[in-house]
Amino acid sequence: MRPEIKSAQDSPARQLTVELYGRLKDQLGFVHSTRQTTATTPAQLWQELVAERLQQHKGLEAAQLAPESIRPVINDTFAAWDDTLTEGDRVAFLPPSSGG
Amino acid sequence: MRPEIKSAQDSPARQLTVELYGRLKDQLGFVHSTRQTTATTPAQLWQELVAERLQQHKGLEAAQLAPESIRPVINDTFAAWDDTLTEGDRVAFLPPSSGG
Amino acid sequence: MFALSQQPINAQSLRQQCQDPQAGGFVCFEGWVRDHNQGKSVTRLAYEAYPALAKSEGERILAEARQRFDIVQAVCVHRVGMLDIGDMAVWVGVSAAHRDAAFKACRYILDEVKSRVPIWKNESWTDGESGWVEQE
Amino acid sequence: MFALSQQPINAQSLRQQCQDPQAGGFVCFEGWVRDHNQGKSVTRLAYEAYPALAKSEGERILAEARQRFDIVQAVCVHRVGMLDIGDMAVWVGVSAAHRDAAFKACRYILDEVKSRVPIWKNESWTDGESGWVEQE
Repeated sequence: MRPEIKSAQDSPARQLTVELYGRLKDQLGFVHSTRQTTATTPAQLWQELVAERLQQHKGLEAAQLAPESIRPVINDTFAAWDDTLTEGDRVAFLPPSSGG
Repeated sequence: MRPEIKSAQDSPARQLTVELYGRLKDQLGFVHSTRQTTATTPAQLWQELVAERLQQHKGLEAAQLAPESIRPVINDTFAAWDDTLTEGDRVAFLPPSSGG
Repeated sequence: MFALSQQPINAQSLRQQCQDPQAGGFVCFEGWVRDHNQGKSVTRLAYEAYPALAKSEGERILAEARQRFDIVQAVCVHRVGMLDIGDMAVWVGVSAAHRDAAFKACRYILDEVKSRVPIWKNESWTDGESGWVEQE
Repeated sequence: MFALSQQPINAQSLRQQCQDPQAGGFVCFEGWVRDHNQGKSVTRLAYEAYPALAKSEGERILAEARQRFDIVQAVCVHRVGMLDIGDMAVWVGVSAAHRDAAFKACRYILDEVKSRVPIWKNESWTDGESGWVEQE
């Protein structure tokens, strides 16, 4: 029997919590959600969220959701776009700060 | 009869009030005084005050009383060293500010 | 000390946290809600934060300021929730032996807090609309 | 408004003079009496002023600041008489639509007041001596 080797593509779905802040809540249409996803990195997860939203809302432009100015956070810690997501992670996406 | 022409030198003595501030009070040994003087400018008056003081206090050096950092004031207005003094003027000498 | 506050900011008590017999200069900045911004007439605004990260990032900025400048105390509090015109949105206070360090550190903290601490401003305008505002 | 004060400076009431719905930023500087200066241990100090000229020169500096920087209000009060360690010697407050002008104007006013307004500091030291102190 060959050992089971999983690629990101055929990894099973994991359950994650997604939180949005500032304008991203309006743009993606939710604040907080628990979802099943096969995404293994914040980059993949973001791509998935944006793709779903663009399909529903033809008026929205992909440029408004470009990841350049957005920072991913995993479990209250700033993360990199290619960090690994694991079951139960709380993933947040933050637009540029506008405090002060 | 020739009209009487007066030079600064033979002008009659006038009565002035002299006020000192900050370290100049310690250095010249007074705060406020009314005096008769033939000085016709703040420069001449300062020279006179310094000369008197240096004669009394051999320890004092003229350099400590150099006019470079001192500002003359006539009747509550910043003045130039060669402005003209007239009877009854209140003349003040100010060392560099050290507020704040 | 960096903190978020749901309540109006008490500048007097924060100022006291900066007092020290070695301090000869104290600089503070207060950000107030203006009645206009970027050409729009503002009626009120709301600040939302990511609290856990705001706190850690704010403390990191204060530590940087203490490293870079010769200061005695540094404190920053940012308001969250609904604010009216004239309300204080942010307070930064720095005490130091000399004024130059106090001015520079206060400015550094303010600029870094505005750009790095995860807090977002939502303005309400006189036309009845509201929206998220990006940095000017 | 520039003023000399024989009484302790009331920062709260001066701050209120700077408030304005158009102002989004407020910077203030407070100068406090330190327990040491230029290597000497200080017990208290006295400020002496030439009141008429201090007032006019102070107002001139505030007018210059209003011309050079885009500010809303600018206020400065300098204490005179005997002060103890920790007492406030000078207060400068500036409000503006934007923070950059408020910081720059506050610093400008402070620096000019220190160098131009006729006020002199006499320090008392722990060795029992006292003396007039020139600018650092």
